[in-house]
This record gives sequence, structure tokens and C-alpha cells, in this order.
Amino acid sequence: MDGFLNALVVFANFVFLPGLAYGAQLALGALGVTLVYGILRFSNFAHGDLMAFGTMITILVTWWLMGMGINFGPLPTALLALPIGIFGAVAMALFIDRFVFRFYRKQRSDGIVFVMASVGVMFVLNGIVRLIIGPNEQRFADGERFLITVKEFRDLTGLAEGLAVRLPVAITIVVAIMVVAALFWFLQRSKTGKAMRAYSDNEDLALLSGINPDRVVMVTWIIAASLATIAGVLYGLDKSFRPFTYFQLLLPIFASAIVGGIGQPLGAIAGGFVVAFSEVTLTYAYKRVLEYLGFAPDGLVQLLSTEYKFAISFVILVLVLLIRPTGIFKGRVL
Amino acid sequence: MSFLIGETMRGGYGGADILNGCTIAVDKGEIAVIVGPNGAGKSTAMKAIFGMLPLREGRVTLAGQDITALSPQDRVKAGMGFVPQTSNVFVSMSVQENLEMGAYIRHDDFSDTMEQVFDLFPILKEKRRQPAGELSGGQRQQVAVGRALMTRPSLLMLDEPTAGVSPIVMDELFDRIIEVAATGIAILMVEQNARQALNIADRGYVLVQGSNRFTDTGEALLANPEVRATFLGG
Amino acid sequence: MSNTQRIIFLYAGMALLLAIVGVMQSWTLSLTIMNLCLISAIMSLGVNMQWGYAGLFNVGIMGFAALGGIAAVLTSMPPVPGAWQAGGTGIGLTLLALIGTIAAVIFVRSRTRGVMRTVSTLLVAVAGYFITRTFFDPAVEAIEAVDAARTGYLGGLGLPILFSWLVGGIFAAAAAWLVAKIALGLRSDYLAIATLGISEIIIAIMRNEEWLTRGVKNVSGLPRPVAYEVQLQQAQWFIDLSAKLGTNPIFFSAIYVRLSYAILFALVLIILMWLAERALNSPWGRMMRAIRDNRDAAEAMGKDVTGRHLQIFVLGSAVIGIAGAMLTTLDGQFTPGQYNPLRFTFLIWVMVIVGGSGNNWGAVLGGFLIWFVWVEAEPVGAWLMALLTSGMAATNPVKLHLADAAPYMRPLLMGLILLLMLRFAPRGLIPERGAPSIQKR
Amino acid sequence: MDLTDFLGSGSGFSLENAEKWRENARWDAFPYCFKLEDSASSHDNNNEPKRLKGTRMIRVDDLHMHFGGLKAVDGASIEIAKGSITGLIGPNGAGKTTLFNVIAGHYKPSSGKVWLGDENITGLSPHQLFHKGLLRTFQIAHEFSTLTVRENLMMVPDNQPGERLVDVWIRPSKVRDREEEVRAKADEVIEFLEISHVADELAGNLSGGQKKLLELGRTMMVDAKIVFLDEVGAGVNRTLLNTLGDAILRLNRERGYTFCMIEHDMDFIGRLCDPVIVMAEGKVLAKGTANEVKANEQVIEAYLGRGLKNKPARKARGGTQ
Amino acid sequence: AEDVKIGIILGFTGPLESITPGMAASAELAMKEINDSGLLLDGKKLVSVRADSTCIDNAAATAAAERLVTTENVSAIVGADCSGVTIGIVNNVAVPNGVVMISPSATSPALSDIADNDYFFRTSPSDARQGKVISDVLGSKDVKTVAVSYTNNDYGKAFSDSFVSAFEAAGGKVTIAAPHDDGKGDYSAEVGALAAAGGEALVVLGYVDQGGVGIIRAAVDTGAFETFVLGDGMYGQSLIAAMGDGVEGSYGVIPGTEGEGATKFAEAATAAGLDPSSSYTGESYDAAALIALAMQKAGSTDRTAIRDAMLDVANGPGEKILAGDLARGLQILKDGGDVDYVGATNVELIGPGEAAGTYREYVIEGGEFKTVQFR
Ligand SMILES: Nc1ncnc2c1ncn2[C@@H]1O[C@H](COP(=O)(O)OP(=O)(O)OP(=O)(O)O)[C@@H](O)[C@H]1O
Ligand SMILES: Nc1ncnc2c1ncn2[C@@H]1O[C@H](COP(=O)(O)OP(=O)(O)OP(=O)(O)O)[C@@H](O)[C@H]1O
Ligand SMILES: [Mg+2]
Ligand SMILES: [Mg+2]
Repeated sequence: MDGFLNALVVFANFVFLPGLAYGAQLALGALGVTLVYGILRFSNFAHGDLMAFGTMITILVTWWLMGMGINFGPLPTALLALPIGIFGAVAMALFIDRFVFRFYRKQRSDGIVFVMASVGVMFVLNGIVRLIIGPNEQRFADGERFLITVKEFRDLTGLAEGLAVRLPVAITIVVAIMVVAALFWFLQRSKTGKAMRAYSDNEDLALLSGINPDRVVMVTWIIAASLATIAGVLYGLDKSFRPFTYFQLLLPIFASAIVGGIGQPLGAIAGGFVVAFSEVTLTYAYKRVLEYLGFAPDGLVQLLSTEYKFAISFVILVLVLLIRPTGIFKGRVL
Repeated sequence: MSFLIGETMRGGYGGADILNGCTIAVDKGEIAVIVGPNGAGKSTAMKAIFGMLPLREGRVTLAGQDITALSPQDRVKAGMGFVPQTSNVFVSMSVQENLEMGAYIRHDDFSDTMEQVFDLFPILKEKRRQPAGELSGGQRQQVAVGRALMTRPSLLMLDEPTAGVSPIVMDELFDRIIEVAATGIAILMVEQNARQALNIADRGYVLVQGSNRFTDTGEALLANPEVRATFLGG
Repeated sequence: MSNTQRIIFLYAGMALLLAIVGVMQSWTLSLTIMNLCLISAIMSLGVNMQWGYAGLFNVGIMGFAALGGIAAVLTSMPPVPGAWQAGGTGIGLTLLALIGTIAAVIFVRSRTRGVMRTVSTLLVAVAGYFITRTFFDPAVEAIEAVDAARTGYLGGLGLPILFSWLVGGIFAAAAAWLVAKIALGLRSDYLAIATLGISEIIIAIMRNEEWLTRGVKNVSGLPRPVAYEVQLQQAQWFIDLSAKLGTNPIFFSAIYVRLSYAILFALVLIILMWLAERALNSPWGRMMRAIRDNRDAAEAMGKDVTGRHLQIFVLGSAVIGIAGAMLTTLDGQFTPGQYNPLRFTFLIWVMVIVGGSGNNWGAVLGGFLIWFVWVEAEPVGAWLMALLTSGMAATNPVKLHLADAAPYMRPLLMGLILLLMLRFAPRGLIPERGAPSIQKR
Repeated sequence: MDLTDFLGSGSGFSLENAEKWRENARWDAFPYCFKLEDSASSHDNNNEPKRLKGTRMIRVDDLHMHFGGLKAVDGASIEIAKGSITGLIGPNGAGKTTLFNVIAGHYKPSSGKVWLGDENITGLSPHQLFHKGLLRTFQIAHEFSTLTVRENLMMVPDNQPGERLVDVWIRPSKVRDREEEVRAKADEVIEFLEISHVADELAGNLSGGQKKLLELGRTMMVDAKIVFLDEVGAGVNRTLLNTLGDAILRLNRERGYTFCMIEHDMDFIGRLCDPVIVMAEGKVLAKGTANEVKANEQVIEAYLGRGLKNKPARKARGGTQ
Repeated sequence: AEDVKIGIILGFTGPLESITPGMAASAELAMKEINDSGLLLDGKKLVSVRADSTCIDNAAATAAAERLVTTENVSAIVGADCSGVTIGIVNNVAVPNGVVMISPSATSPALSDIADNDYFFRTSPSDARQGKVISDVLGSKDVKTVAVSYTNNDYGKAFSDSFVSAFEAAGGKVTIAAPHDDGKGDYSAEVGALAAAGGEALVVLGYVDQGGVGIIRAAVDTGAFETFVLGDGMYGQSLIAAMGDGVEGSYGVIPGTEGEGATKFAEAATAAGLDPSSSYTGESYDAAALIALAMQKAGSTDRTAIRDAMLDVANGPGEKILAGDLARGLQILKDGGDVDYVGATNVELIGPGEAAGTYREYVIEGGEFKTVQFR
């Protein structure tokens, strides 16, 4: 019995929880991407850098708060600073929309032109963030890091293996669930949400129904920028903040959004977990788990070496798309 | 002075003008029908009246107010409803949501109106949960008209509402349009089922190359042999 | 301004930019930039075929460029006899086993139906996998052990590196064929992510299959198709020639080498451009645009959409592969680590779109211009920053911070220029002929 | 086929011109796209067209097409005789378009078979069917929006050397010659459809009706065995539609084309079609001549209706102007 | 006297962007020291010109280097950082134009036998030796099994290879040697595999501000390993700041001298507001210092003359010159004497111009790096 429990704990500690954490982090990022994708109909390459921008502001405010001696008990102070970070990111997003994307909207440009414009924005944000906070890793996490550490878990249960649960991860998962529920409700049920979907479906007809396109766009950016900041801050709390890493996150985030089905909030969540778990489960060496279950494998029982983790997540992705050509949740074809 | 007047409208899509000084007017409680060959500029005229095309010349007035400068959304708020000829439904949204979007600017309870639309087009009630993109061509057309009716406009503009609908539904539709007009709403429509349409029309316009060729009552146009032969298919 | 005039005007402008660099900075730099411009232009031409002609959203450019790169290694590097001795047989057997497995799978599939078919296919495949591995693993280990620090791989064929440009095209075409078979059924962004994924897989393989590519240890010292500067500097004829021209041999050797590359690259570009223009302005190009516009209708009009997509995907990828091989040739080394999506995929896309997708001249111009900006954004950015801070006192902390941050002006400037260009030419600098002035989307 | 002889003045469209044509010969002198024997005007006997009645062309066997739970086509079996103009009518959503889509290879049926002559064509792809002489139009126009109208037509003919890259690169003259022919043919079709003034306009910019005309025009570019027309008439001016009807008749009589058309305009159906098949709810409801069908109670109930209810009231209100 | 330009080409944007500013600043620190002394070639001043190698984009790096050499007319170059771009620049720019280039951080063995016409040098030690040193350290602690995680580039790969073979030759067992990619978001998969393979310690051969620290963070979070053995790239105050107790008791080696060179450099750097423990700062300082000394020795800023004087000043015989002591070195050379530059990292250019290096073994105790011994 102990063997089984130990196997379970090992699996949970090294595969399930990390996958869950990473998946939730990707999912939050993908939600923002998928929203812009769904409503404004282009893939926003600046999303990673928008995440970095919002997080940067949050970090600066957090430092200031810390300097003032303010903290948030066991929770990270950054959560206090988050609203201001969100505000900053939203302001930035609206500013960008006003001076970049609006023009193309009026021109009725092709989707691809929007994408390229977002690449331009990405470069600019890239520069701005580095100009202000530099390219280095920044730490801003305080408060408790663990809900339970490996050692505490072992002492508590008397098992040979331990299980660590990190507070930022717990927060991320809770937030991800709340956000997706809210977003889903908002888009499917609320009047504004429906107006947004209508706008994304057929701009002209939306106009004919009296929907104000500027408002739809504004709301979209507000939500997307908020999501970006939340995702960025939670990610930074759990791992660390480095502009370059945030930019690199773009790829798995896009993968998540697309494999889940473009424009589908639930898909973004599912996609995040598919990507995360395919990375973790397929490259994990199952030797220890099997040993606890009473087998004695000679090798590491690793399906694929970790070099291929990124590649394997894409293999899974391609496979998913071959079975469901428009993503897990039947996204749109633009 | 009619309720809606599009006066000596001139304009196009950038190249040569499509509208060459045509004038369209309709009064409350009246049905006006525009007919004409393909590419005559009928849809363009509708768009111009709705503010979706910049006018180089001419003006549009609604209830005596000059609305030439108003944006389409503001025209919706001013009581105009429009069913375009093509892409006139939200394909990814369900039938019911399409109708709800029609009522977007209404803040009252619009469930009666929706019931009325469902009465008019019973098939839509059956398909209320289905995405409009999966409907048959005629069903889509019904959704499009239904959506416009949901606004409860004081002026309803229909660009070929009966294209692709079955005879029985077409009759229903015309019946309903007559009823709607009887409640004091102005109706402006473009039709290729011209004989049926002129039959119920108070006014008819024959548009050719962006200008008025004939303007008369529906009956008179129907009786005119030249119009019949050249534009109504004999 | 007519389209032809516009083309001439913009190309002249581009030439002027390069000339300005020549005068203000140096001619070697100008030529260096131009050589890369030529290669970028070819890549961008390849992408334009896929996107501009047929609307295929390929985001796997990186993978095809890398395949071109590895072609350069496999064609031109000398074989490593030790490695062949150690693992050649093993690799040969692996290949046989692989072919055997595929044959067996095909055989089994032709003889079975339904569930049995899936089950037996799976069984045969798994068995084949293990058999292959038993040959493969020891062979790899043996090969990688042969002087790991310097070789540790099989090496290449030792042929002149110019061949590799063709081979690169063929490699990329073969891979594209496979990718197309798998993924071309997908539409727009789903195809994009699939191609992106496949290109990541290609790179992962190149980085990790050391026996073939040396992996992250890189392969350097690829032979050159043109002379080496150092040798030129010592050759008597060259010294005489440069004396006659009144230049310094070191400077002249650099110019000479870069010019030789430029001529080779330009030749390739001109040939490809001729073929591409010819194709685009023919009924074939018309058919492609029709397919792009409405695939269902094209299918109903008797066009084999899948087949055509396959064709253009393979052709476009081959062009990218050629450019990839050329790039590796110019670099003189193969570094799998350098293939990242930003530089090798998105930058190329920027070239195509800024230049004008659907128009070969536009795409090529985009390749030139964007590469130029990519390189020149750095010094110009630093210069701007210096200008910006020149008014501040030398000890001003803001100035110090900004001076340190000068490198980040590069992305900033790059982004701004990109945004400006898109703003003033949203359909590209040289838009597609008669491109949509369609009001509705 | 020799077309060029028939190229008229090539002048652009003008209304005066068009009207003159109309007055003169009611289109009879106007070339379709093939060299046709002169024949009596189809208008004289348009209710009883003579037909090359022949053997079976298309047979659909107990066809089912389900979308999830929805049975769009639910066990339809129809036959289309060679040389006929078969009408297909039915209420909106009856499954007519879906049936077309299955026959034309856009959907794979859930079950059932489709035969072209003696050949089982179920599940063949649209482009394969095109090469077997099966053409179709789309109910919602599927123009190539960034191609000009002429290019839209010119891309249709198959086996163009210009569509093979190798020929493009090494045999330009062959390509050019063929291109000339195709262009000439396209111009004829354009003139016939009264859209010469927009021949060089991008198809995306056409009016709704013009797009439908273009849709029909594409089927005129090649020799077809059977053409499926999905509501070509919807949105097309009735005068022009009559002309199209004549053209269809002539193609049918003189070239032996088989047609199957969906249409909601009963006059049009009545003038052209024999037999008429009525579908409802995915099944075949009735079949017969136009007049038989018009008299069928069930068809009236489900499809034709009994005319306007409000019309008398309306008349009473007449003259409010 | 007029200014002498020195190029600094490092990856200011791209994957290494967080360590390159410190490297460049260190090189500039050496230049400042020399300028302040006023002794270089009758008071010539060194001016640094930075250029961006991007670390990964060969083509852009070549163009940037080309600009340094042909436009800015630099006398010599400090750089580049990553091996790939370094090779590219050496082959396509430095050698053809005859410019000395000293890389502080490119470690690839391929650079050892490059046809460089003697224009290329590096102050970073070859990894082959370091692998052996770490193996020795483990031996002395009686550690028998370890797992290895290395950064997936030529540095990490070669390092790991040399370590694994040294360790196995010494009777140890490597349970798994798995690479990690820098700049990625998540390392759970890698740590999962490493943990499953197990071992008494985890040997991390990566960068402290890149994936290396990510691996350690994930390992500490999941309790996979308690002791980490750190390669030179992992040394840095930021590691302790980031991981706190997590790395308590871990140990590792960095190139370092027994003498005061490193300490002196640390002092000077700290005074200038730099973090001396950031990766490759000492090597960068040394690269710049060597160039200046070679100029002084050659008595000219001619590119080839610098090349010819390089080995003279870097190696014995002569007066040993430490970091922070450059003025003295310049003076000796000016007086016609000989120097043996030791610098911050105990520079000894051997054979084809590479550093031999000694290593400092340290252990992390009480949140500080404590020197154990030199190897
Ligand atoms: N792709 C689809 N997915 C789901 N349902 C569909 C789809 N296409 C058609 N349907 C449904 O199938 C039924 C038949 O549609 P079809 O288009 O064949 O009708 P139709 O007879 O052509 O009608 P109309 O005269 O209005 O064009 C309709 O109820 C429609 O909602
Ligand atoms: N978006 C557009 N851009 C450019 N030209 C256009 C556009 N839309 C329509 N046109 C042109 O304007 C003319 C009139 O078009 P319009 O749609 O008004 O015709 P219509 O009278 O509604 O015809 P139909 O009965 O066929 O719908 C046509 O010749 C068409 O080619
Ligand atoms: Mg119209
Ligand atoms: Mg239909």
C-alpha cells in the first residue's frame, strides 16, 4: 500500500503538479491571446511583451510598496500592486490600439497585416521594457512560497516521498478557473459579450445592429491586457521575471490557444494543459514510480529524452489537430 | 415631404460613380420598392441611405432631419433598420442570438417581438439554437429579416429579402411586410421578384445605372408595358 | 505612379541606402549587408510563393532553412572515415531496418481490415522500432565517440559546397512534401501552428542527433565556394592587381570575396525570380490566386486544390531550403542553435508583408529592406540614443542608465520602422497587381 | 469548337445597346458560348420544350446526409434522365443544396450511393467530378474575389497548358495560344451575361446579382455533361433570367446538356423543367411535370402556399400617395 | 594624442542579454583604468565601441563586427560571446581584415583549431579541464552517483562530455546527463527526469541567470535534490539571492587564482558598481587589459602588431600583473621590461591562444560563497 501511495506521490510531485502549474500558467496567457484572436481576428504577437510590460509595472509598484513597508501577510505583496499593473497594461494596450491597430481596422486590412503590426508593437514593447527595467531577472516574490513543502509532507504522512505545493501555483489555478468561468459567462451570456462575438463574426452587420465597434474593441483590449498582466505576474511569482523568457513564452501560449480552438476560452485552458502535460508526461522517467509499484526496470523508462520536450509537445499538437482540425473545442477558421 | 428622402445622391466605391443623382423617398406606412437590372446600383443606393457609403453629392433626410453626416450606428438609433443583400446573418451565432443582436439597442423586454418573429418564421423557432451559418439559404434570409424586425424600426430597409425563399415563405413575408407597414412603419425594399413586390408597393422606382428611370405607383409601373418588358421579365 | 515606376523607384531607393552605407560606413559593410539581403530576398520569395500565391500560412520557415543548412554540411564536409568504420554498418542496418519496417507496415495494412488493421500496424511498427533501435543505438554511440571534440559525426560527402544549394532545395522539398501530406488539410492558423511545430521538431532533431549533425557542437570550417581573403592577401597576382587598382590588399580582398558571393547569390536570385515571375503571371498564377480566394469554388471548377497546394508548398519550401544552404555557405558554419523562430520565421514574414505579398518584386524588396533595417537599427539606435542624451551632463544618472540601455534602441527602432512602413503602405510597398480594393473583407 | 466567328462588336455594355438587342431578336442572334445551329425561338413553345429524352444520367440511391443529429437529406432517391432539365424544389431547408453538395462531392454522404451513368461516383472529390463533366453553381455565390471577372471565367477550362509549370517555363507560345482561345470564349460569356462593363472589375466588387451571373457564366466555359444550378435565378433580374432560361433550353436541346436546377421561381421552373422533383424534410415528396406538381395538395401545403392574405386590404388602402 | 577604439561585441539582445551588460562594463572598467593611468602609448585614450552580436544570429553578428572593423576602425575586439557567432566573426571578419579578437566566453573546442592566422584568443578556460576539476572535487567528497543537467549548447555539451568521462574514469556513476534549453519558461520536465534518475547530487553546468537557475529552482521546489554541484557559469551572487536556503551546502568551482587577482578585480568592480560574480566579468576585464598591454608592448595600435605582442604580455617571463594593477604593467612595458599578465582570472594563453586556468573550489555556507581551496 505504501508503495502505491509513494508511487502516487512521486507522480504527483514531479508530473501532475508541475504539469498543472505550468498548464495553468500557459492557459492564462492563452486566454488573452485567444480573446484577441476571437474578437479582433488576429494573432497578437505582442501579447508576451504586453505580459512583460504589465508585470514590469507591477514589479515597480511592488518594490515601492515593499520600500514603504507594506505587505500582504502570507500572500505576495505583488497581488496588492497587481491592480496598478493591470491599469498600466490596459492603458498601454488602448494607446497601442489607438495609434496602431485602429488605422488598419478602418482600412479593413487583411488579418496578416494586423499580425505584422503586432510584431512591430512587440519589438517596440520589447525595447521599452528593457529600457526601463533592463534585461535581467527580477525578483519580487515575498510572502510564503509553499503551502506545504516536501519535508513537511513527509513528516506529516510518514511516506518516503514528499509533495510540495507552491502558493503561487495554487493562486494561479484558482485564478485561471475563476477567469475562464467569468469570461465564458461574459461572452456567452452578457449583452456586451454577445456584442463582441457579433462584432467578430460580421463587423458590418454588427454596425447595422447598433453595436458600437469602438466600445467592443476597447472592452476586448481591457480584458486582454488584464489577463496578460495577471498571467505575467503569477508566472513571475512562481518562476521569475525576465523579459526574454516572457517573449519565449509566446510560442507555447500560441500553441495552447490554437490547439484548444481559436477564440474558445475553454479551449485555451484545455490547450494549456495539453501542451504542459505532453511536455511533462512524455519525457518523465517512470523508473521510480514503477519501482514503488513493484517493478524493477533496468532503464529509466523514459519515453523520450528531455531534449525533445518542446518537440514532443508539438508532435502531440499536430496529432490533436489531425484528429480535430480546428482544435479541441472547434475553434474558428479565420 | 416624405419621411425618408435620399436626394440626388451621387457616389461610388472610389472609381466611377455608381449612383448618378438618384432620388429615393418613402413615407410612413408606405412601401416603396426599387427594381432594376443587376448592377444598377440598387444596393449601393441602400447603403448610401444607410450611411455606409460616403456621398459626393446629395443628402439624406429622415423625418425632416438631415442625417447625411450620421454614422450607421447612429442611424440605427434614429430608427432605421437594414437587411443587407449578402452576409446578413452572424454565421457563428445561434439563430436566437442573431435575433437578440437585432434588439441590441433596445433596453425594454423584447421577448414579444421575438415571439412575433417566431410566429412569422416558425422554422426559426425550431432552429433557435443552431448557428445561423448552418442554415439553408432561405432560412438564413428569414433570420436576416427577423433580425431587422427585432429593432422595431420606424424605417425598415430590405435588400432583396425574398431571394432564395420559398413561395410560401415569400407570401408570408410580403403579408407581414404589409402588416408592418400598416402599423405606420416606412418600408423601402429592393426586389427582383419585382412583380410580386410592385403588387404590394405604394411607390416603385426603376433604377438604371444609378439614376431614376421610372418612378410611379406600384400598380402603374406594373401596367407600363415598357417597364414590364425591359425590367420585369415580360 | 504606375507599378513599374514604383518598382524602379523603390529599388533605386534601396540601392541608394546601400550606397549610403558604403560611403558613410564602409563598402565592405555595405556588401556584407547586401549579401544577406540577397539571401533574405530569396527566402522571402519562397514564402511569398506559399502565402502570396496560394494563401498557405507556413510558419515553419526556420525548419526548411535549417534543412538547407544541414545540406551544406552533408554535401561539403569531408567524410569522417573513423566514424564510418565505427558506425557505418550500424547506420546502414538501421536504414535497412527502417525501410523494412515501412515495407512491413504497408504489407500488413494491405492484408488486413478494420480493427485488425490498426492493431497489426501498431504491432509491426513497435517491433520495427525496437529492431531499428538495436542497430541504431550502438552505432550512434560508436560514431559519437570518434574524436568527440572535433568530429563525432559521420561527416559529409566532401563535394563542392555549391552543390549543396541544390541539395538544400531538395532536402527542404522532401521535408515539405512530408509536412504537406500530414498537415495541408488544416486551414489558416491551424496549419500555421502545425508547420511551426514541425519546424521545431526538425530543429530539435538537428540539435540532438549528433551522429549526423554534430548537434549543438556545431560544424565549422565549411569549405567556401569563393577564395579565402587570407590566401588572396598572399597571392602575388592579387597583390599586383590591388596595387594596380591602387587599393590596399586587405581591404580589396574583403571586397573581392564579398563581391564574388554577391554575384553567386544574385545569379540564384535572378534565376528564381525569372521562374517565379513567369509562373505568377501565367494561367498557373491565376489558378493559384483563385484557389487562395475560394478553395471550394476552385475545387468545383476542376482544380485539384490539394495537389496544387502540395506543389506550391514544396516549391516554396525548396526555395527557402536553397536560401538556407546559401546562408550556411556564407556563414561558413552550421549552428543549429541559431535557428529560432523570431529570426528565421517571423522576420521573413515581415519581409514578405512589408514588401507586398503576392508580388515577387515586393517580396524581394521586403527582403532587402527589412534585412537592412534589422542590421542598421543597431548603430542608428545607438546614435539616436547618443543624440538624445547629448544634452545631459556626463554624470546624470538618467544618461548613464540610458547609455547602458542603448542596445535596446535596436528592437525599439526596428519596431517603429516596421510600424511606420505598414502605416504608409498597409498593403506592402509594392502591392499585388490589381490587389483587392475590395470594400468588404 | 470555333467561337471567334461569333464575337460581336465587342463594345462595352450600354443600356441603349442592350435594349436594342432585346427589341431585335430576343437574343436569338446572340451567341451562347458554342456554335449553335439556328433554331426556332424557344419562346414560341416554351411550355412544351422538345427534349432529347434519353437514358439515366444521374441516379441517387437512398441517400442520407446527417449533420450531427440533423438529417438534412434523409433517404432521398432520385433519377435525372439524360437530356432532361430536372427541377428540384422544396421548402427552405428541405435538403436540396445538401443533396447537390453530396452529388458534387463536397460532402461525403452518411450513406447511400450516387451514380453517374453506370459509374459509382460516391465520394469522388469535386475536381474529379468536374473532369467527368459534372459542374455545379453555388447558391451563395463563390466568386474568386481578387480575380477580375474575366479571369474568373478564364480559370475554368481544364487542361490548360498554362496551368502546368513546366509548360509555363519552357513552352510559352503554346501557353499563349491557348490563352487567346480561352480569353475569347470568356469574352463571349461576359457579353452574353451583360456584364461587359465590369469585365475587368474584381469579382469581389460585383453586385449581388452580378455575382450570381458570374456563377452561371463559369459553367458556360466548358463542355459539361450535366450542370447543377443552385438558385441561379435568386437575385437576378427577371428579364435577364428569361434570357438565361432560353440559353439553358438551347444548351439542353442543341448541345445535349443535362440540367438539374434548384429554383424557387415557379414560373421559371414551369417554363423550363420537366420533370420537377419536390423535396421536403430530406425526402422526395412528389415528382411530375410542373403542372402536376403545382396541383399537388401536399406541395401547395408545404411549399407553394395560397398567395397573399393581406392583398385585398392593401388594395383598399391604395392611392394614399 | 588621439583615441584608440576597441570594439566590444557581445549579445546585448537575445538569450544572453542579461549577462552581457556586466561583461561589457568589466571590459570598459579595464579601459578606464588604463585611461586613468595616462600611460598607454604616450597618453592615448581607449574608447569602447559596443556592438550587438545577438548571440545567435550569425548574419547580424557578422555585419555588426564588419561595422566595428571597417567603419569604426577599431584596433582590436573584445568578444564575441557565443561560440557560433564567434566562429562566424573570426572567419568572416577578424581574420580577413587582420584584427585581433579576444573572446571572454566562447569555449567551443572548434575554436582551438580554427584557421585564425593567430588573430583569435580567448581568456575563458577550456572546458575540458574544468570537467576534470569538478570530478576531482566530487571524488574528494566521496560522491559516487550524480545526475547532470547541462545547458544545451556547445559549452554545456562539451563541458558535460568532459565531466562525464572524467567522473566515470574515476569510478563514479552518472545516472543521467540531460540538457536544458536556456530562456524557456518551465523546467519541470527536465527536473522530473533528473529526479527519477536520482543521484547524490545534481551537477548543473549552465548559466546562473539562465536555465541553470531554473533547473535549480524546480529541483528545490519539488525536493528532487538537496545538493547542487555548480560549474563556472553557475557562480554568482544572484544564485544565492534567488534560491536562499535552497542552495545551502552546494558547492562548485570557478576559474580563479590563488593570488589576489580575483580579489582585486572584485574590489575594483564593486567600487565601480558592478557585480564581479556575474558570469565572465573577469574574463572580459582581462580581454580588454590584454589588448591594451599588447599595444603598449608593440608600441603601436597597428592591428597586426597587437597580435604579435599578445603572447608576450600574456605569458611569462616577466613581472606578474594582476587586475587593478594595469598602470604598473604599462609602465614596465614602457620602460622596455617584460610582463606576465595574470589579471582577474589567472590568464595563461597556451598553444593556440587559450587560457589554461586554475580553479577555485567553493562551498555555499550561510548564504555566502566560501573558498575551500584552489585546484
Ligand atoms: N453544415 C451544416 N451543418 C449543420 N446543418 C446543416 C449544414 N448545412 C445544412 N444544414 C441543415 O440542413 C438542412 C438542409 O439545408 P439545405 O441547405 O440543404 O436546404 P435547402 O433545401 O437548400 O434550402 P434553401 O431552399 O433554403 O436553400 C437545413 O435545415 C440546414 O439547417
Ligand atoms: N464594394 C464595391 N467596390 C467597387 N464596386 C462595387 C462594389 N460593390 C458594388 N460595386 C459596383 O457597383 C455597381 C452597382 O452595384 P450594386 O450592388 O449597387 O448593384 P445592384 O443594383 O444592387 O445589383 P443586384 O441586383 O445585382 O444586387 C456594380 O457594377 C458593382 O460592380
Ligand atoms: Mg444588390
Ligand atoms: Mg439551398
